[in-house]
Amino acid sequence: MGTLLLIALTATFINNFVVVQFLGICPFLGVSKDTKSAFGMGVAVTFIMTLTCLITYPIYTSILVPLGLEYLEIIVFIFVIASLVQMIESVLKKFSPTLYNSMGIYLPLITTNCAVLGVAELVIDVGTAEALGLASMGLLNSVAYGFFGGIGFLISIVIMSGLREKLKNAPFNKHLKGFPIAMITATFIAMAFYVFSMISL
Amino acid sequence: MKQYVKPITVMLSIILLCGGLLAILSDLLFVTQEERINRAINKIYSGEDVKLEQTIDLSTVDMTEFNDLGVIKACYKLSNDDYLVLSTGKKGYSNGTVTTYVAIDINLKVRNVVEDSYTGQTLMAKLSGLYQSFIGKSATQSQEDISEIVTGATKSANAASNSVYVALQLVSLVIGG
Amino acid sequence: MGKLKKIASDGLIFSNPTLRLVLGTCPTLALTTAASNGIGMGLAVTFVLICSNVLISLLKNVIPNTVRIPAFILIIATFVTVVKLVMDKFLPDLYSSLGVYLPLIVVNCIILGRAESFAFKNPVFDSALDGLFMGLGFTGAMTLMGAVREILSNGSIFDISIWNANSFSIGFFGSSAGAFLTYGLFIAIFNYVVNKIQKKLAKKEAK
Amino acid sequence: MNLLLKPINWSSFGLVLVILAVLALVFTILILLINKFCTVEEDPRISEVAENLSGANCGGCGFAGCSDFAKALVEGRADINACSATSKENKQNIATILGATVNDTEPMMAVVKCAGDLDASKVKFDYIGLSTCQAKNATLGGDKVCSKGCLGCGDCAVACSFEGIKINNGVAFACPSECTACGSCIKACPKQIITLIPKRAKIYVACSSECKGKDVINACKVGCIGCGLCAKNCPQGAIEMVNNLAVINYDKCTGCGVCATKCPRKTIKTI
Repeated sequence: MGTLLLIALTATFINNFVVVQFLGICPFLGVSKDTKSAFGMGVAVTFIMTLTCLITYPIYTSILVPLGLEYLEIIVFIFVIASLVQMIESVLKKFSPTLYNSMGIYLPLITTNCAVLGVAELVIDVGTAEALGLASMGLLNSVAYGFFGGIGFLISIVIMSGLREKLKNAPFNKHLKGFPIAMITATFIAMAFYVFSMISL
Repeated sequence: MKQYVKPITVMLSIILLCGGLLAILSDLLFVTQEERINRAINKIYSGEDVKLEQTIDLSTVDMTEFNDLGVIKACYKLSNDDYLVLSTGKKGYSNGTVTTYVAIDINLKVRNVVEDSYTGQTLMAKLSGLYQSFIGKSATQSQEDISEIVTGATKSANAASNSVYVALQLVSLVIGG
Repeated sequence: MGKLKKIASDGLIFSNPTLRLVLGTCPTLALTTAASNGIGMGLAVTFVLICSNVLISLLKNVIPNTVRIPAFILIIATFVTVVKLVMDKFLPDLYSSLGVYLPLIVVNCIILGRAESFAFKNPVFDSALDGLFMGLGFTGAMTLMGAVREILSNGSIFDISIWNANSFSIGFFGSSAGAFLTYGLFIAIFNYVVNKIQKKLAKKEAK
Repeated sequence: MNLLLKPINWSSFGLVLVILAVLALVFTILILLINKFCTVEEDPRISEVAENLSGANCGGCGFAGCSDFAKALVEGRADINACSATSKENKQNIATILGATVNDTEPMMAVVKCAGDLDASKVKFDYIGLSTCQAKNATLGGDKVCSKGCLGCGDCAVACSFEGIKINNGVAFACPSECTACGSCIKACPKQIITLIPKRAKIYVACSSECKGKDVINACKVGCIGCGLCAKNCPQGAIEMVNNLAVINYDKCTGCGVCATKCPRKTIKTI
C-alpha cells in the first residue's frame, strides 16, 4: 500500500506535471477560461493518461524491450495516444457537444500534450522506479502514476480557471487581458508549487 | 462496410511506410559505440593522433561505494596511456543524470571532459563553460572540492561533477589495484 | 501576391504561433533559458513544420477524417525521428547542442495545430509558406525571449558574457516561474503593438 | 559512401513491420467501432448555416451561441431575422439554404439613455467593492443620487462582443459604427437604460429619469428636468413629455436638431 500512496503524492503534488515539470502548458492556458471546460479537459486528460500508461507500459516492456526495438518507442507511444484522443473526440462529440465545442482545437492538441507523452516515458524510465524505491514500475504502479498525474493536472487546471474567472472583473490594463494575465497567475502558482519540488520523500 | 476499408488501408499504409523507413534508417545510420568514442577522442585530443587501445574489464573493480553518486558505463585505455571513462553522474535537476566522457592521464589528473548525453533535465542550462572548470582536478581531491568549483551549482551541474568524481575514483582503483 | 503577403503577415505578426495563438508553450518555457537554444529549436521546428505541412496537404484528400489525428502525428513523429537519426550520424556537434530538443518537437503543439487548422484545408504551396512563416515567427519569438532571459539571468547573450554574472544577475529569470512572467509580458507587449498596427490598417481601409 | 554496404538486419525489419501493422489494425478498428456507436446524425446544412452566421456568439438571438442558433434555424425552431449581427448578404445565403424569407427589418443601434458622468452626477456614498454594475446596483441601488443613472462599471462593455459600447469618465456610450444591435448590452445593464433606436436617427435623449425637475437638478447637471421646451419647439411635433421625460417618436422625427439646441440642459444629444 505504501508505494501507491507514495505514487499518489509524487505524481499529484511533488512532481506535478503542469506546475513543477512544466508539461502540458498549452491546454493549461488555452482551456482554463472557465471552470466547466477546464474540468472537462482535466477529466479527459486524466482518462487518456491512465489509458496510455495501461497500454504503453506493457507494449514497451513485453514487446519493444525483448526484441530490442527501443527506437520505435516515440512512434508507438504517440500513435497510441493519438488513437485514444481520436476515440475521445468521437465520444465527446456524441455525449457532450458543449464540452466538445468549448475545447475546440485543444482536444486534438491533447495528443501533443507533453504531459501525456511525458507520463508514458516517465513510467518506463528506470530512474522513476528507483526514485520510488522499486526495482521496476509494475503495470499497476504505472497506471496509478498515470491516473494521479492526471489528477494533478486536473487540480492545477481547475485552480487556474478559478483564478482566471475571478480576474475577469479585476481592473487591469486592457493589454494584459487574456493570456498575459493568465501567464502572470501561472507565475504565482509556479512559485507556490516550487515548495513541493523541495520535498523528497 | 466500404467506409471501413478506406481508413484501415490508409492507416496501415502510413504506419507501415513510416515504420519501414525508420527501421531501415535506424539500421543504416546506426552510430556504433566505438564511433562515439572516436568522436569524444577527436574532441578531447583534437591535435594528437590518439587511438583506442584496449577496453578495461570492470568486473574486477568494486565501485559499489560510489553507487549513489554515479555509475561507470565503460572504461578504455588509450594509445597515449590516458584513460577514457564513460560515467553517468546522478542527482541532477529533478533527479536526472548527466553522462560524460572523462579523459584522465596517468598521474590521475583530469585532461578534459566532454558531455555525452543527459536525461530528465527538462530545464538543462547551457553548461558549456562548466566542463572546462574540471580540467586539472586530481583523484586525491574529495567530492566536495570537485563540486564546489561549479559556480552557482545548479542541480544539473551537481550531476556533471558527480560523474567526473566517480570517473576519477575508478581510474585510481584501476591503476592502484 | 496578396496571398503571400497575407500568409507572411499572419505567420510573423498577426497570428504569431508563440505570442498570438500561444501554442508550443512547453518548449518555449523550457528552452528560452538561452538565445542559442531559441535559434536551434526554432530552425529545427521550422524544418519539420514545412515538411509535415507539405506532406499533410498532399495527403489531405487521402486521409479520411475519422483517423486524421493518428495519421498526422505519425507523419510528424517520423519526420522528427528521421531528422534526429540523420543529424546524429552526419552533424554530431550540431546534434549534441540540439539533440535533446528534437524529441520535444514531436510534442510541439504548433506543428499538429497548423496541420489540423491549415494544412488539412489548403493547397500544398500555401501550406509550405504557412509552415515557413509560422516557423520563422516561432524562431523569432523564441530567440527574443531567450536573449532577454539569458541577459537577465546570467548576464550573457549567445554565451558571450556582457557583464559579470556575479555582479548583476536576477536568478529568478532563469527559473521556471520567471519563464512564465517573461512570456506573459512578451504577449502583452506584442498585443499592444499588433493592436496599434491593426488600428492603423483599419484607418487606412476606412479612407 | 560505405553507408549502403552496412548489412540491414532484415529479420528485425520484418518484425517491426508486423508489430506496427498489428498495432495499426487494432487501434484503427477500435476507433472505427467507437466512431460507429457515436455517429451523430448531423444535418449537413447546419455547418453551412453556421459558416454564414457572424460567429460572434453574442446571444442576441436568444440561443447559447451561433452553432446552437444554426441548429435551431435548420430545425425551423428559430427565425433568421432574430440575428442582427449577421450581414445582409450572409442572411440571404442562409435564406437560400433554408428556403426561408428575409424581411429586411430596419437596422437598429443601441444608445445609452444617460449622460451623467463622474463630473455631472452626484453620489450618495463612496462605493468600495466589486467593480461591476451588477454588484454596485445590488448595494442600495448604486452610489448615484439619481436612481436611473448609469453606474459606469462596464457590464455592458464586457457583454458586448463587438466593442460597440465603451465607458468614458464613468458613463457608458455606444459607438454607432460597431454596434450591431444584438441586444446583449441591454440584457447586461441592471439599470435597463440602454435602448435600440433606428440607425438613421440623428438625435436621442440622454436621460431616463422620470423624477420632477427639482429632484433632477440636485442629482445631476445634465438630466432632463421635463421643461418641455423641446416638445414645444419640435417642427414635426415628434417629441412628447411622458412622466417629466422627453420621448422622441422616430417615425416623425426628421433629425433637424432644433430640440437639441433648445434644450437648456443639453440632455438631447446628436449622433
